[in-house]
Formats: sequence, structure tokens, C-alpha cells
Amino acid sequence: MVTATVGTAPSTGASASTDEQAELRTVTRRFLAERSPSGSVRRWMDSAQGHDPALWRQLTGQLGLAGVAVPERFGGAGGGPVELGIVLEEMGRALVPSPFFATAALAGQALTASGDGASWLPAVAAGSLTATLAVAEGSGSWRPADIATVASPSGDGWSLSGTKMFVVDGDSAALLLVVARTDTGPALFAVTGDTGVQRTRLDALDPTRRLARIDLDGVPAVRIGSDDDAAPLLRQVLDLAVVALAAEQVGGAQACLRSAVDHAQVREQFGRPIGAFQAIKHRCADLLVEVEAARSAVAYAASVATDPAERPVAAALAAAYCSRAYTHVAKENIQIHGGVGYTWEHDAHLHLKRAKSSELLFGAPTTHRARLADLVGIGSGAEEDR
Amino acid sequence: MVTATVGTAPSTGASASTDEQAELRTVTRRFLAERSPSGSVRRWMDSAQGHDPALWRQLTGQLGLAGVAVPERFGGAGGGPVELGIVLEEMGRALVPSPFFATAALAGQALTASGDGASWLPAVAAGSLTATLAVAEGSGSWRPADIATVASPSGDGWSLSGTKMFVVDGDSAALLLVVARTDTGPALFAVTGDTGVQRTRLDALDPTRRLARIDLDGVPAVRIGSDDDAAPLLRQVLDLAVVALAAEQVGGAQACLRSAVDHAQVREQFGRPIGAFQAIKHRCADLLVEVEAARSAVAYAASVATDPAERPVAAALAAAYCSRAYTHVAKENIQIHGGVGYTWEHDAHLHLKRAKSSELLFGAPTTHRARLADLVGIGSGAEEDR
Amino acid sequence: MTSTPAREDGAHAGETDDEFRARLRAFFTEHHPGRRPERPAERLAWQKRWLAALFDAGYAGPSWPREHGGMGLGFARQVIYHEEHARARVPGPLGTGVGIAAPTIITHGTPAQGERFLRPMLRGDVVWAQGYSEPEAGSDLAALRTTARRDGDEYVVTGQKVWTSSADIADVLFTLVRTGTPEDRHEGISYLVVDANAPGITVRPLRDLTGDANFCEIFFDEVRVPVIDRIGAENGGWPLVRTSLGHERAAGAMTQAARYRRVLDELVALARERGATSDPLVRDRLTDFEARVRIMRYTATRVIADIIATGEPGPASSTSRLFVAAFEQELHEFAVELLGAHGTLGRSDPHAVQRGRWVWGFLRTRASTIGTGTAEMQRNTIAERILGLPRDPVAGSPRPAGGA
Amino acid sequence: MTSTPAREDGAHAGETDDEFRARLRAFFTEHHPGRRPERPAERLAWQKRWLAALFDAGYAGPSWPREHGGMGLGFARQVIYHEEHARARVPGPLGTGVGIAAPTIITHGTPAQGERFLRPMLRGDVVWAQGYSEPEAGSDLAALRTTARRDGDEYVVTGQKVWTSSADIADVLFTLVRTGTPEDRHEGISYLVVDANAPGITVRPLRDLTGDANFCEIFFDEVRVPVIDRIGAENGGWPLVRTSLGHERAAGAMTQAARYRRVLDELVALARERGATSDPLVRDRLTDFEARVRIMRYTATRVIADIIATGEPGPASSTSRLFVAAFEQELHEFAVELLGAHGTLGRSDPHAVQRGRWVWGFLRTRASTIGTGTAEMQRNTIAERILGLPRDPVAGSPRPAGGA
Repeated sequence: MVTATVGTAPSTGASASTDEQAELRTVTRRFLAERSPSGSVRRWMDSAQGHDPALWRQLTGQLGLAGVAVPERFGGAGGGPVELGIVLEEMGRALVPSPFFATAALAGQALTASGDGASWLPAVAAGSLTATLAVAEGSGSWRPADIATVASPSGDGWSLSGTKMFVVDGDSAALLLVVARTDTGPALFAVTGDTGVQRTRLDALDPTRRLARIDLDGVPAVRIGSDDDAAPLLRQVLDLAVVALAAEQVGGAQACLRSAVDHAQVREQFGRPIGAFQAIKHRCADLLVEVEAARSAVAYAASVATDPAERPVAAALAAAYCSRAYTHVAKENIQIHGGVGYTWEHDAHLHLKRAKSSELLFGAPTTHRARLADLVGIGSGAEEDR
Repeated sequence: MVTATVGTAPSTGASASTDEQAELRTVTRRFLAERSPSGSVRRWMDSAQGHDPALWRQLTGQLGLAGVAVPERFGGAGGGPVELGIVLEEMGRALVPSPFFATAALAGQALTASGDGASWLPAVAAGSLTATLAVAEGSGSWRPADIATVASPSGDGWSLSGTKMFVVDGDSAALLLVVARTDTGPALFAVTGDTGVQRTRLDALDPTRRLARIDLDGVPAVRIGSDDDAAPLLRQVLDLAVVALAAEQVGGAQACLRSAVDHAQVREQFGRPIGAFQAIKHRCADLLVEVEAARSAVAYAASVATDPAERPVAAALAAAYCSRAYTHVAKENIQIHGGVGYTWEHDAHLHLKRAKSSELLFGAPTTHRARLADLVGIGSGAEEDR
Repeated sequence: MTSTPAREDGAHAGETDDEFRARLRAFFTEHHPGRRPERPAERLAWQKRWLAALFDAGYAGPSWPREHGGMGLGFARQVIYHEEHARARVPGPLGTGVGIAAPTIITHGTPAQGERFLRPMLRGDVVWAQGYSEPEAGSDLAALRTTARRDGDEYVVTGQKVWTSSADIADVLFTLVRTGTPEDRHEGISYLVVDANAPGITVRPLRDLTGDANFCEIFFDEVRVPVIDRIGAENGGWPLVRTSLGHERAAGAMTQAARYRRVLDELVALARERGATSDPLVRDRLTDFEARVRIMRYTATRVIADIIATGEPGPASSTSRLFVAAFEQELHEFAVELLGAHGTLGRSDPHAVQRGRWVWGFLRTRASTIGTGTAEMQRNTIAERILGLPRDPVAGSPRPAGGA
Repeated sequence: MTSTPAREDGAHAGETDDEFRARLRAFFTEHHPGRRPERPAERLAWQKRWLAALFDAGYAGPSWPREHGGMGLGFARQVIYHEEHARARVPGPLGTGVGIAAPTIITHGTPAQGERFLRPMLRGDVVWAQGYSEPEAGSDLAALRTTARRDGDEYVVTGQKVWTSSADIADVLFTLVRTGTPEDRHEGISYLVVDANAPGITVRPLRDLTGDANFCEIFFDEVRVPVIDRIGAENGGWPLVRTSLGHERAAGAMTQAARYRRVLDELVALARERGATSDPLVRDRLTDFEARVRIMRYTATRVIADIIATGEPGPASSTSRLFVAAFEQELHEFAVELLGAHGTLGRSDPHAVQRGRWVWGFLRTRASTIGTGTAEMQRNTIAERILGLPRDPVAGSPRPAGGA
């Protein structure tokens, strides 16, 4: 450790991770390794709730993770996208079925970004309120312009009608943040009641993450954020969501590479560990190149996630690159495992399904790439209104 | 050999190569191996003429190859694109600098296709007249619509003015077939004189194939083909040209793979031939997959080259696939050779330059792919007027 | 289509290719067994009825010798047979015996074995399933551990096999077992035919990553197998496994190309339906698949032409498996991407596009580079056998001498 | 940019990072040597003048110890140095001595060797060139054949080296030679410093596939080298070759990322100029390069942050070479395709686009996966050292223990 003998950071934008961050990572990883091993993941993914409520209580209570990125004034730890990314990377590595992503990364970040989350953030930070964000509809698009769900003024508040699809943990989240169109454009709304709300669990490719369809029929709702055009807020929320997801993807990709390497070290064929054969060995090296690049993309995106100028580009880049990387490593992990990797019993397929599903959840990589192109000035402009 | 005991071809479109074709291949390969080894290629590529005139006399005289695809009534062997492809595959394998491609594949096929080649085909078939085809201009485009060279009626014939670029063997070919625009559309013209013709040799990436710029200033010319719209003829000629080139590319790709494998068999590192290491071995296997696919593409394209319905698709496909395959194998050949493959002395770079140059000569692979897309009905239509 | 008189025959001497084709087409049309039943038991009975009818009429086993109930066709006629078979969309053989075990038995079995085993197999009366793979062996097939101890006129077999398809409907298992020591590797392996209902056999469905159970595990616990049911010599089983009948696979390659042609057309239709063909990047990917699916057909054409001309299929018949595997994996993965958010849905969701076939295909095609020899083993084989690169001292491909 | 007081120093105690940066910037600006001369001899003199001025002013060798004339900077200050150096566009060191030989001599040389060799090297008075590669050895560096026979106080060196850059301007060659038997492999190699003008040395330019001669071959014919010019022990040369000074390469990585940023911007400008950015397929490729060139910068940032935080650069500093090599090869190949028919032209043609730089880059970057360790060797190294996969019994990467 030469920390004590070097000077301050040069102007490269490099920011060293703090001791607190390192500690957060260690604690989370250790906790999940112990409390959420593979057997437990499989048991709870098949359960009615879809996750382990006791684990959730520990995560949010003892560890206080639900509030990791919630401002201190709302009872959170006052961290930001970097800290959230650390937790999600570990959750992704362990493939934990949990309301964490929907609650902390989607809803929590949306509430914080809106500047109008005082009513819910304390409960979110405390882990007593699960929440999610509902944007996409039948077409699967996340573009505000494609939203058909309608919000009409009703008494003091609003009334929502429409159908949301692909809502993460939408079957169970207590608080629904819903994007709906008003006369003046799309806006964000909070729904807490059950009246007029019909939740239908979808059969998701990824068994470790619940998706739901939510039909809204004249549902009372509260508008969140100022009355100004909410499009920039929604764009910011989506950027934060994909950066958070990218962190989870990098965790998953690392787990897959680790699994492949572990297997290659012990599995013998022709009298040697298969990892001694260059076909396996070089492929693992190439996967590490990709995983390290993905780590760079997400580390940077998280570190600039509060900078409105840098965030959009870094988020689009991380979303495009990390989702592909995770899927690729997950496929190669199956290939390196051979027959056993093709079985239901081995966890390799759980990662593949998580990877492919995450890749498509907030827009396919091509969508993010097109947005990156537009942002840096080599695009067609077709994605610019996102 | 079970030839004697099997029935006739099933309806798959499969056509077995004939004994004559097998003989043509053997004779050509043997001849070139003896008469045009690497040292000779290098000597003549650096010479003033750019090729070995004695070799040309033997190729065209003794072997009669210039007329391999020329109808018998013009003194040719009466073969077609298949036979031409066999010769070109062998020429490509040996990387022979020769007026053959321009004379037989470009001009010869254009004259034959025009139905109006009686004045020149006997001399082409005899090898006494070298020829080429000039289409592209400053933009490099082969689309008839992009042609600016103008043909104006002049006395009994025509007068051409304009500038042609990237003309294969344009510095030396005795007969120039030039595409120029008339009041009624583009048409094909023959130029044999020197008056008003200025030929400038270009510095070509590929040292084994000469390219030239040709400036035409009121040059007397003869129109070839009927007075009807010449666009279909030009399209056909370009299809025939790319199929011929694809055959040459497959020959080159095979030579590169052979070279890589030969090297991997004898070059030892760490006490073993490098071909025993899977990094090299599996790569060679993958290259063979690609080369075999390219062979299929060109074999089919040559076999249907006289069928106006099948030809365009098969030609576009062969052009797109075979050019990429050749470049890829040429690059990998250098990589497998390591340092020695990076030297000027080794022939690996000659193939890379030939491959890359051939890839771009008649439109980049993306162009051919776009045309394929249009032809099969999944394109934008932008290439359809080609 | 030419009509020169055939110099070899299916069943009718002097018949032309065209006449042969017409006769097949008529038979397939007339006797077509109708729609495939949904329920497994009915489906099995339906397929058995068809196979029996086919056999009884002399239209089964195009490549099999006539003495075993086959048609004894020459190669070109086999191609015609496969074309008409695919065209008619009639069911194929049951189990893996006809394709895999039969060539070995025909080439290496005793006359008595041929007599007992072959006709009932071809007629569909007896269903055969393969037991080669083992969980611990993987690509290193010769590391197998299932042992067969000799006890008088019987072997006593103990061990485990995995990735056996059709084991649930099989009457007979054909297996590789270790009769020598593990150190003997390839030289200590024998080829046994085992009654699937013998005491000591447990068949357990194996759930794969798609969630389906398309394969089984088979456990052998002191299963007694008569020595006369061994094919070939004791410890001489290894060289038998790759026995094939002529160029049967090449003859069926056109069928495969035609199937992928259909799949691609369906994908293009899906893309069009979803408005995705207005995206040039989508069109470019589809064009790439278009080129590859055509090359598949061109390759089949070329291999067939080569066999007809020279008797040899050439290298392309070996490389096409890798070509096809990459194609089908990429095609399905692209299809899922095309679905966008709908690609996150499983098969049973009512919102799933085309009942989830593309997502399922994406999962299933993971096996394309694993099953029946990993892509890595295939590359070894191609590099060593076709290109002549040196064998890895330990991991080189085994070289059993195939029959025919 | 923060301004906490520095706890280590460049030359001035108590100076902040910002003050240090400002001082560097002022020096580089004030003493900038001006335009690079076209003619080789003038260019050499120009560069030597600059290096001497830099050294004399105490601004040479950021990572070198001060006792050898360097600046003795801590890592963060080295990063600042590289940033300002790149920003100022002043010339870098001559030859490969400063980057490659110096760390070995600093770490493993005797005090007398350090005294004799280092300052003149850093000042640019004596140019060093490397002689490791041999035509027969290739990636298997330890198979080298150049022999050094001991004769009293001298070695007698005979053999051939290849791929030596700067050999034409070198005063000194640092080489690996065989002092043991070929069977000793890594254990029979010594590290010698050889006077480039000694009798028996022939330097011959080596023409590479671009047509240029950027490298030389060096022939040694009974060249006598004093034993005191051996670095480290006899037969102990192998472990010395990978010696590095801290994380010097990581400190310079931002510079590399910035260079490729510039190259990509130029490519985008070219595409725009040629109207190609209206093609979505072109835009998609450019976007891919955009993502990768940014990732290069992000990675440099992350590695630097990691070193500052933990003292270790993490795996990304090893993987980035493969990442960069693939990037630069694909970038140039794409650029050539963008040129269309103009991609068929060589550098000297008047119609060549941008004087053929892209075509030349396409050729030159073939070396990116060959030079200084093939991509295959790098994958071996990454797999073994970072991932912990087993060494190939024979082809595993050598494991010399580097200094620092």
C-alpha cells in the first residue's frame, strides 16, 4: 500500500474508491455469500413471493442497504450511484432474487432525482416500503413519447388509466411509480392503493426477477416532481436505472467468468485440467478483457451519474457494452462447462437468462448504442427525443 | 471411385464437375506452379510491364486459356464462367500478375455478353489482344448512374470524353471497353486507338495487379451491343466480373490457409510444432469452415452465371462473402506466421494486399450485401438501380 | 431433371430417376399418416404404424442393404429419397438406432445379430437409444467409467450414462462400456446392446436449461447382458462408434438447409410484422443470415455433386456442422433481440411472441456447440484429419476406423 | 483539481500538485524545441538537444530515482507529468533504453554500471536499442541461439537478432544471449550491454510489409564484450527482462487513449467528408469505435485510481493491450473500407486519400498482435497469471521475477 506516499489525484477524472466503499463491497459480498447461496436462490425464485423476506429484512435493516443511495435527510446513507453500483454488482454476482433493484435502483433513484420524494424515501430507506417504476407498455418502449397511459386531473390529485408491462417486481411492490401522459406531457405519478389496480405476474425468461403487467383503471395517484416538463427527469431516471443495471450485469459477468475458470481448473479431460488447453484458456483471457472493459464502463458511468453533462453518454455506453458483455460471458460459461452447463441443475443458465433478460429490459443494446451515437454527434437523431 | 455405379444427378441443382474441368484445373495448377513460383511473381510485379510476357504467350498459346470462356465460333474453347473460374482460382492461388483477369474475365465476358464481340473476340481468344473494362471514375462507383464520361455521336461512330479510374491493367491493355453515357443512357464502347487517350499508372496497394487512370479527350469509339438500354448488359457484365473475381479470391484464400497450415506444421516453439497448440489449430479449422463456405458460394454462382434469374443473387452473395473470406484468411496467415509474416520477404503480405484490393475494386462487401438484400426483398431498395 | 436409365435400383430394375421419384412421391402422398397427435402415447403409436407401413411396402432404410429390409439405394437415389421424404413431411425413424447403431451392426455385427436386431429396428417395432456419454467423461468419451464385468456368458454392467435421447420410449440401449482397465482408455471399451427393461436399469429424465426433459440419465446397477449381445470384439468397441453407411448425412443435408430456409423466412416475416425491416441494421443482419442459409444449400449441392463425381464428399461435409451451429445460435439470438422487451418473456406467457419459440430456440441452440461432440472437439478433428495439423499428444481427436 | 500539499516531491519540496503542473507546463512551453525537422540527421540532433536541455533542467525521467538524474516522482505526479508532456507535444526519449533497459539496470545493475550507463542514456547522449528477438525463436524467446562464449574478461558473441528498432541510430545494444546450453532454456541466458560500434557487428535494415524499414536485423560475428558489461548474474538474465519501474506504463496510458481519441475524431471527420455518415451501418461502426475509445480512457482512469488507492493496478492494466490491439486493427480496416475504391491505392499515389495514412495504418497494425509478444502469448499470460489457469506444460508463459 503506497497510499500514504502519493500525492492527490491527477486531473484524469480518476477517483479512488474510498475505504467506506471498499468496506461496503466486502460486507455485502460476504453477507450474500453466506445468506444467499445457489440453493437459496433456487428455493426462493420458485416461491410464491419470489424472494426471501428474511433476507430482505436483514439487507435493509442490519445492513441498511435499501437506503445506500438515499439522502441522509431521508434516513439514507447519503451515497450515490457509485455505492448503489457496488451493492448491485454484488447482488448480480450472487444472482439474488430481491426487491432491491426495483426499490433502490428504480424507484429510490427516481424519487431522489425528482426532489419530491419526502413522503416515501424514509420508508424506502428503512426497507419498510418496496417500490418499483412502471414505464413501458405493450410495445416495450421506454420512450416517453410512446406512453399511452393517461393521467387526468381528479379532485386534488390525478387519476390513471392504462396498461403497464414488464414492470420489475410489479406483482409485489407496495409503491408504484407510474409514468403517464398529461395534457402538458409525460409525468411521474405515485400509486399506493389497490383500487382499480390489477397486477398480473408474467412468465419471465429470468426466473430470478419477477415481471408483471399492471392494468390501471381510474387509479388515484399523486404527481411527483415539479409541474415543469418531466421529460428531462424521466431521461435522467432511465440513465440512472441503466447504470445501476450495468453494475449488476458486471457482477453477473464476473460470476460467470469465475465459474468458468473454476470449472476449467478442476475439470479434467484427456488427463489434464481443461483450462490447460488453449481453446479454453485463451477464451477465458478474452472474456477477462471484455469484463474489465465493462467494469471500466460502469465505474465511469457511476462516477459521473450526478453530472448532467457526462451522464447521458456514459450511461448509454455502459448500457450498451455491459449488457452484451454479460450475455457473452454467460454463453461462454455454458460452453466451457459443456454438457453439465446445459442442465437445469447448474446455475449457468440462470445467469444466461438474467443476462438476456437484463439486456432487453430497458431497450436492446442497439437502442442504447443509437442513443450514444446521437449524443456524440454521429447518430441519425432518431433516438434524440428519448 | 463409385462414379460408374451411381445414378444421375438429383434435382438439387448439383452439377458434378466434368472430367474436362478437372483436367483444366490440374493443367493450370501444374503449369503455374512451375512457371510462376513466388520468385517469379516478385520479379515481374516489379518490372516495367508488370507481368511476364512469355508466361502470357504460353498461357494463351500452348494452353489456350484466354479463350476458355469465349464461344467456339470465335476461336474460344466454348466454356463459361465455371471454366473461367477454375483458371482464375488457380491464378489467384499462385498470385500471378497477368493481363488474364482484365482480358478474359472483364473484357472477354463483356464482349461475349454483348453479343457483339465478333471484331475482337478471336484476337482475345488467341491471346494476341489484351483488353480491359473501364467503368468506375473518380468516385470509385460502378453504378451506371454515377458515370460522367460522355459519348457523343461523331460521324459513323462516337467520341468519348471523361476520366476513368481504377482501370485494371489500364496502363497496357490494347483494347479498352469503356462505359459512357449517351443521350439515351449508359452504353458500352470500344476504344483501340491512342489518340486523345492518356494512361497514367496508379500506385496500387496490390503490387501484383496494375491499376490506371485513363483520361479520354474526344476519343473515337465504337459502340458495342444493340442500341437498346445497355443497363441490363452492364449489370450482367458486373455480375460476371465479381463472380470471376470471387473465384480468384477463393484461390487466394486457399493458398493463404495452405501456407498457414504448412508453417504451423513445421515451425516449432516450446518444443512442438505450433500447429499442435489449439490457439493455432482451432483457428485453422475455423478458417477452413470459412474457405469451404466461400467455395460453395463461388461454385454455385459460377454454375448459375448464365441463368438471368439466379445469377444476380448468387453473384452478389459470392462477391460479399468471398472477398471478406479472402481478407480474413490473409490476415490470419500473417498472424500465424508471426514476425516473419510481417516481413516484406514473405509472400503473406502480397496476399493481404491482393485480398484487400480485390475486396474494394468493384464495390465494398457492404455494397454487394445491400444488393443481395434488395434482390431477396429485405433491402432498402437503394441499390436496386445498380 | 434428367431421365437416363438407372444403373442401380431402389426396388424396380430399369426404372429412371424420375420414375423412382414419382413412385416415392405417390407412396408418401397416398399413405401419409395424417396430423401428428398431441399426446405422447398416441404419437408413438401413430409413428410406429407409419414406420411399419413404410417397411412393409419396401420404402424404409434408403441406405440399408436389402438383405436387412432396406432399399439398398445408391447415393443419388438416397438424395432423391431424402428430398421426397422432406417434401412429404412424413415422420422419420424412432430413436437413434436407425441412424447410429444400425451402420455399426450392419458393418460389424455377426449375421445372427443382424438378423435379430435390424429388421425390428427399421420397422419401428423395437426402439433403440444410445448410451455413450457419461457425466464424468464429457468430450473425453474414452474416459468412460461404466464397467462390464465378465461373468460366464454374461456381462454385469454398472455405471451411469447421460444425455440419452428417447430413453423413455426405448426398448433397447446400445452402449459403450469398459471391459478393460481405465488405463487402457480406447483399447478397453466394448460395444454392448442392452435390453432397456432388464433388471437393474433406472431411467431418469434429465431437465435441461430450457426447462424441458428431452434427455435421460440411465443408471446401470449390476445389469446382466448376454455376451452374444456384444457387437465386435471384447475391448474392440471404440473403433466401431463412428461407423456410417456411405454418405448418408450428406444425402440428408439438403433437408437441413431447407429447414433453415423456412426458419429464416419466418424470422424475416416476424421482423416485417414488427416493422423492424425499416431499420438498416436489422436488414443487414437478416441479409447476413440470408447469405449463410443459401451457402448451406450451395454446400449441400456441392457435396452431393462431389460424391457423385468422385465418390468423396470433400472437406465441406465436415465443416458444415460448425457453420450450421454458429448460424442457428446467432439466428436465434438475433431473433430474441428483435423481440425487444418481449424477449424477456417465457414460453407460457400469453404475451409471448409466437408462443416463445425464438426465446426457446435461443436457449436450445446452446446445445448446438455442445451436443454430439463440442465445437472444440470438432475443430480438433477438422484440424487434424483434414488439414493434417499435428495431434495434441493427449487431446487429439480419437481415430476410430469407421466402416463403409 | 485539488491542491493539498504534496507529500512527495518532484524537485521542489512543499509544492502542490497544481504548482507542480504549472511549473512543468511553463517549462515545456518555454523550452519547446519547435517543429520536428524532416531530415533524419537534423531530426536526431534536434531531439538530442531537447533531451539534454530537459535533463539539465531536471525534467527528465519522471519515474527514475534522483540519484541517476531522474525526478523520483510518486505515481500521481508521474501521471501529471505524462499529461503535461502529451499536452505540450514535446519529443519523447530516443531509442528503447529509457523505457526498457533502464528499469533493469536501475534495479539489477551494479552501482558502477548505473553510474556509467544511466545518465548518458537519459540525457540522450547515448542511444540504446534492444536485441531480444531472434528469427528462429519468435514467441518462444527462451529458445534464443545467439551465444556468448566466455574468454577471460570478455564474452565472444555470435548470432543474430531481429526486429530491433532504432538500431540505425543506436550507440549501445542491450541483448539476451545464451551463456548456457540450449537445454538450459531460461536458465542459460545472460543480459549483455554491447557497444553498437564494436567490430563484428552488422546492422541491416529489415523491410516490413508496409514497405518501410522501421526495424533492423543485427548480426554478431565474434563480437567481444567485456564481462563487466553483463547485467545480473551469468545465466541469470532471463528474470531481468520484465523489470519495470513501478507502474510507468499505467501512468502513460491516458496519453495513448488521448491519441486514439484524436485518430477516431479524424476518422469520423473523414467519414463525414465522404458523406458516409448518412449510412446507418457506417454510423453503427463508428459508434462502436466511439464506445471503445472511451472505454480506453475510462480504463486508464480506473487503473490510475486503483494504483493510487491500493498500490496495485488491477487486471485491467494487463488486458488493455489486447483491447487496444483489436481496436486499432479494426479501426484501420474499417477506415480502408470507408475509402472504397480509393482503398486500393498505395501511399505514393496522388489520388490517395490523406496520403494513404489509413491504408498504411491497416498494414502497420498487423504488427499490433505480433510485436512485443503475440496476442496468443498475451492470452496465455493473462489466463495463467491473472485467472490462475494451469500453465501449459511446455507453452506456458515464462515467469521471470520483475523488479519493483
